[in-house]
Amino acid sequence: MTEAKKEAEKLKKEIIVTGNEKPNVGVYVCHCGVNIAGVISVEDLIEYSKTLPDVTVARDYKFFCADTGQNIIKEDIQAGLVNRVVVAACSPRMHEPTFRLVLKEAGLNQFLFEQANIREHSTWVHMREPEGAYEIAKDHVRMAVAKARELKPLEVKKVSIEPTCLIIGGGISGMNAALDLANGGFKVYLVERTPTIGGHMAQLDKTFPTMDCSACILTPRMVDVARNENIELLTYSEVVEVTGYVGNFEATILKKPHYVDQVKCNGCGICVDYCPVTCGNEFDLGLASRKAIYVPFPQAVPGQFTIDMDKCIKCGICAREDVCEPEAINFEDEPEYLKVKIGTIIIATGWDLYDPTELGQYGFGRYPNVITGLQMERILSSTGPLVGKPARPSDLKDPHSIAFLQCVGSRNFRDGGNQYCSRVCCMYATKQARQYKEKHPEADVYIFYMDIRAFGKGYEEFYESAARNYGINYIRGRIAEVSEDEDKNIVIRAEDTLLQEPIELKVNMFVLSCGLEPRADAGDIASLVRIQRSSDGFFMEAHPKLRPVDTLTAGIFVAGVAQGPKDIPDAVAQAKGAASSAAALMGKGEIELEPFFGSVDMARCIGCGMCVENCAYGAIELIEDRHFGTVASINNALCKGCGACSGNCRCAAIDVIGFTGEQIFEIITKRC
Amino acid sequence: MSEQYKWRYGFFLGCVAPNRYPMIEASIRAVFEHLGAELLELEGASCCPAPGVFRAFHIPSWLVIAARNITIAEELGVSPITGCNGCYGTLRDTWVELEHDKEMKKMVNEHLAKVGREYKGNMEPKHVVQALYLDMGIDYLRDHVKHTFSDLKVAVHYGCHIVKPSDKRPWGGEYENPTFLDEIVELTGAKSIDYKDKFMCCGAGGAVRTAVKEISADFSREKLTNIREAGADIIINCCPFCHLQLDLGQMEANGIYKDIIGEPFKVPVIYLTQLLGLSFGIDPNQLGLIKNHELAGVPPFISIDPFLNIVKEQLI
Amino acid sequence: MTVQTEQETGKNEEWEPKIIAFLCNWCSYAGADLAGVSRIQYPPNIRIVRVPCSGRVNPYFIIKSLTDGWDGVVISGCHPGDCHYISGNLVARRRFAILNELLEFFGIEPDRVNFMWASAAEGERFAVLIRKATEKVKALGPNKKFEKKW
Amino acid sequence: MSDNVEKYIKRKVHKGMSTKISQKFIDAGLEKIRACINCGTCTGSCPSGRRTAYRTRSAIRKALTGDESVLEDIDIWLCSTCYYCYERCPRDIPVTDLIIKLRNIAVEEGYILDAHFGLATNIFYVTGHGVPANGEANQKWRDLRESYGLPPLPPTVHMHPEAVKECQELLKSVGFIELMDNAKKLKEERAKAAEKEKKEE
Repeated sequence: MTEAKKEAEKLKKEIIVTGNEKPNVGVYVCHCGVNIAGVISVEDLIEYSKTLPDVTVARDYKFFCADTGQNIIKEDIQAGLVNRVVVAACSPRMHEPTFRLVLKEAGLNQFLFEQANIREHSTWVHMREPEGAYEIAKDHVRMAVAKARELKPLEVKKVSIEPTCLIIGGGISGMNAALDLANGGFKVYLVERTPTIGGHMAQLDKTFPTMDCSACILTPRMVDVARNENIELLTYSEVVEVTGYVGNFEATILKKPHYVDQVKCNGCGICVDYCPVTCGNEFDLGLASRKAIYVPFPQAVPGQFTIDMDKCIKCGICAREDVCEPEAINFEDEPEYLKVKIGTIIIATGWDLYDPTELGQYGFGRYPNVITGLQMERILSSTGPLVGKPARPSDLKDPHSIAFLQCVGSRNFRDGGNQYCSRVCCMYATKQARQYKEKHPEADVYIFYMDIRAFGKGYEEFYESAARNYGINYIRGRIAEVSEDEDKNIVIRAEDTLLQEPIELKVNMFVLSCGLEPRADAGDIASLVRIQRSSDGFFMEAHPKLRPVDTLTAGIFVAGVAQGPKDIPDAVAQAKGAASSAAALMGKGEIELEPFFGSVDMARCIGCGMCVENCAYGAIELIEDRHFGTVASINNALCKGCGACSGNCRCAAIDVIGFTGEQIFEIITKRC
Repeated sequence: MSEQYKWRYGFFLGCVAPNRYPMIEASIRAVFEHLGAELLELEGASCCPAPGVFRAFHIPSWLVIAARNITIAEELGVSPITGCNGCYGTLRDTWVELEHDKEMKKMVNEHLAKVGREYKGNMEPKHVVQALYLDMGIDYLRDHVKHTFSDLKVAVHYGCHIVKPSDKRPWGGEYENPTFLDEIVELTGAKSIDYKDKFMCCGAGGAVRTAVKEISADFSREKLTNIREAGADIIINCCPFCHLQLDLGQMEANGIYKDIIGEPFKVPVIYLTQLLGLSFGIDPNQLGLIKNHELAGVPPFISIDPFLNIVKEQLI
Repeated sequence: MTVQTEQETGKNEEWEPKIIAFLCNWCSYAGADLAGVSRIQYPPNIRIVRVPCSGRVNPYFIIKSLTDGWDGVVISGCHPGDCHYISGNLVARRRFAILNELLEFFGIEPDRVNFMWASAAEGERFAVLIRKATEKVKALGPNKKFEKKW
Repeated sequence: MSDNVEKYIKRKVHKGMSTKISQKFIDAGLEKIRACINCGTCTGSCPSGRRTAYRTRSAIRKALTGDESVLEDIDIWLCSTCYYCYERCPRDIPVTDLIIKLRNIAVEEGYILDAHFGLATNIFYVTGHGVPANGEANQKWRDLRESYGLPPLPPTVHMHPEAVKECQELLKSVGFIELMDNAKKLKEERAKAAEKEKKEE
């Protein structure tokens, strides 16, 4: 501890506030550099604040959130000048916790604080109308002071936390988060909806920029997950309901029927030889087939088989004793529901690939030799249908020329397009181009790009080497249209924007570097756990810089591409961040919640029961009181403080602590 | 509406069809009458005005004159209908733009008020093909087919403004690979063959033909090369200006680019309703397919006899 | 009051409405913050009050705001199905559907009270909705229904 | 300096950007022009660019940077308005509309081809049709109409002289005639200045 801190500690005395004494409000107007002071006159605002009732102190400072700024407030509290604090600055969603801590450290009850938002809601949105911004700042300060005068000291609510985490999604992000938490001693439920963990990374052949084999780094992790005794792996399962709140969630998980006894099945795979039904293999993106009884790929974890009942014709051959010796086939298998108690949730549901069919000018779906980047991965992959001998789909011949097109579906502001940059396509196309050149140095490989974004560690070097050592041709220009010639070659039209000339180019195969999209059902997941999505459809973090793995719902974290496009290193980093945030929360054993509850004035309550109906948490019941008869009673352990009860109370008998009717009326009343 | 008609439209003629290719006008009138659709005359209608030319000079003038043309149909309480992609572009774009831009609509009506007109925007401008495909429907058309021409290989030319800009057109946003015209053509038993750059522009529009005729002819040269390579017997189109460019322009290209073209092109150019009318059993005379004049320097510049020879057998 | 003098001198165009906006903490308040962070500009007519949930907004708050001279009221919550408190926004929606009729009964133009949804990701939408609400209230002129005439 | 060296020297350095042209787009609600990432989808889609010097993207770029040569060159008049660039632009820029607007600006500045000027003022303004069938010179077209069983003149402006007047009145009212007169004046002035320069040399 520094000397200054020791000194402050010595000085600190507790300021006892009962709530009944005269409020002494301190108003602290923050310049926030030029963000506020550059638009409105802070001096005028201070002078105005001094005219408000019960304001004893009004001060300004460059940054009240900084150490020196905090000390100004603390000194006033300790000096007995103020017992209610109003900071006029940024959004309380940014710094309310900071300033509450200031009060706490100064010995004042932390709930005697109110923040006036004069940055996000004033100087930033009205920067071109400074007069209007100033009027709003004045009103927001006045409204905050009005509420501050009505503030009462409150005690925090402490609840215990279940040291268990539910992770939705078993890709590289979900697996890494699961392993970190499990290794830290927490119990983990890892729920994956397909029959295997591994996610999209399992489909990749090599990873940029190091060119290490994807399977070699992924499959050992998959095995680790399966073996870890703290991880309960629930594949072919989906979370169907989540109730409760931070520390005390309850999730219902649907275990879909495999129709193969997962204990008895020894993964021998004889059934596959006998199964008469052939269908497209999702794992190989339609480039290869599988049977109705299947594992998605040979290294799948778990390795037991599943019957795809949409495809199965129920011939029963696989169930024959001579086919399935362990007698694992069970056509009567039923869905199972599992209820689990958990303290935290990590959403790692990953991504879908942009479907380029709607971009008719690129011929995807019409011309066989137009493929997506993910299909190219399977074509290049040594575990893919072509066992690492890349060929084009129409005739399985080696393509001597390949063109890649970047930003397919990305940076696209038309309906159906994605406005964002997908962050991985420049590098994966470069990687695939290099892989192809390694096998066929004589081939002509073109990458049509708008901007090459090589921002990661080692990426620019990777790109440079692709051009210099591998001779990959980078052409700056977006392909405008393609057509097919009689030999199924693709004729490309584009502009070489650096030459400023149109070009026409014939290639054997055309790869669309499609971007990453939110899962098609991301909206359902968001509703399921009640978190928000950003305008791009990915799950929204609580703060883009400071809380990148938290969501706005306490106890729920996001990891990987579910939050936004990212490459493997970033996805893993975020997964580890989410795991450590979840661990930090669960490690304490209990958490402090805002003590904002409904509160019933029994003298007014007539026991109509309207609030009972409107409470989404079942926190209210009608009781018989000795003095007041039938009245509503609120269980603080269940109450979340939403106030739906109070909003509907016909006799104004229910109030919400923290947002009381009295406080809001004070805010409403015009006193200027 | 008189009893015998199921549909009623205001026939917006434009310029090229009535004044240069009257066989197109004749065939549209004949086919619509046959299908039970009444075409009312839009008395005093002017040039649409052409979207590539007048719109390019002065957008407000273009809007005002176009709106005036639409008001003539509005007064009759019918949709203006046109067989020309250019007129369609002008009338429909005006209709959509004035729907979205209230300020502009006000401006247009201020000028129209001076001649005692008011533009309301309550009548949707339509294309002949739109009426056939969306109002009447493929099944209705199929019921009228009498003769089929299974030996006929057709290169369908859509033109541009019938499908684009797609956000102002009724085809559900499809512009890369529309099929409606092929579907109508194939009702006649003819085969719509695929050819390179099928949806490419004829080259006449956008004021290019007026500016540099040779460039328009070069568009047509490329288009016709692809059509010839694909082995098409005829070209079917749905726009008099494309029709002109592919017919007259074909002759021009044969002259200007004879070194590149080699053997001159001689692909007959037929307007959609001419083919459709034949299939419905309408007298070829009414469809403008039979020449009964001695005039020189008038279309068709490329003989349509090869076409008539192919369909002759089926017509008997 | 300055507003009044302006009215009396007929300077109607310069009058700017004052609107009180009750925004739920989880969606709309965050959306308003995002509008700020993105520097999306909208007219300086609203004063924002943070509430936990749109369901918290008692109809009396709205009536009180109007009787106290605010020219308009905005209540904004999460989109249906996205409520942080499961269904508070739906409770609010039902309540305000009824309130609308009551306002008419009182002789208050229902356009003064605007109920809307804006998520934490919809800074742009928030600004658009506020612009629209401001225009609506502006068209109605100052709220003088509750003003005592001396 | 000898003639030989002269042709290798080109002292043309762009001096920053001018919003002279782009501001007109922004005023007309076409501010999307500023979102261009120069991907070249427009030029690559352009059937005209495959045979002429017209480069859609370059024209847009010139407009955006204020290079007025885009108004002088014939290039923008070689767009056949096929709308592929409009449909495919990933930034949702209405490219074809921009080219049309660019032509409007060019006409304002007096850059209009003689053929276009004649079509507008001598044909369309006088007859109400872009391709007329009236007048002595067009007798064969009236005969052709009759040969297909149609009346010699269509029931358009050709049968309604009062409608021609009405169109003319509208064109005056909306400022078309003024625009054309001004364009002609600017064009003549420019021609004179060029001639003078030539003489001086």
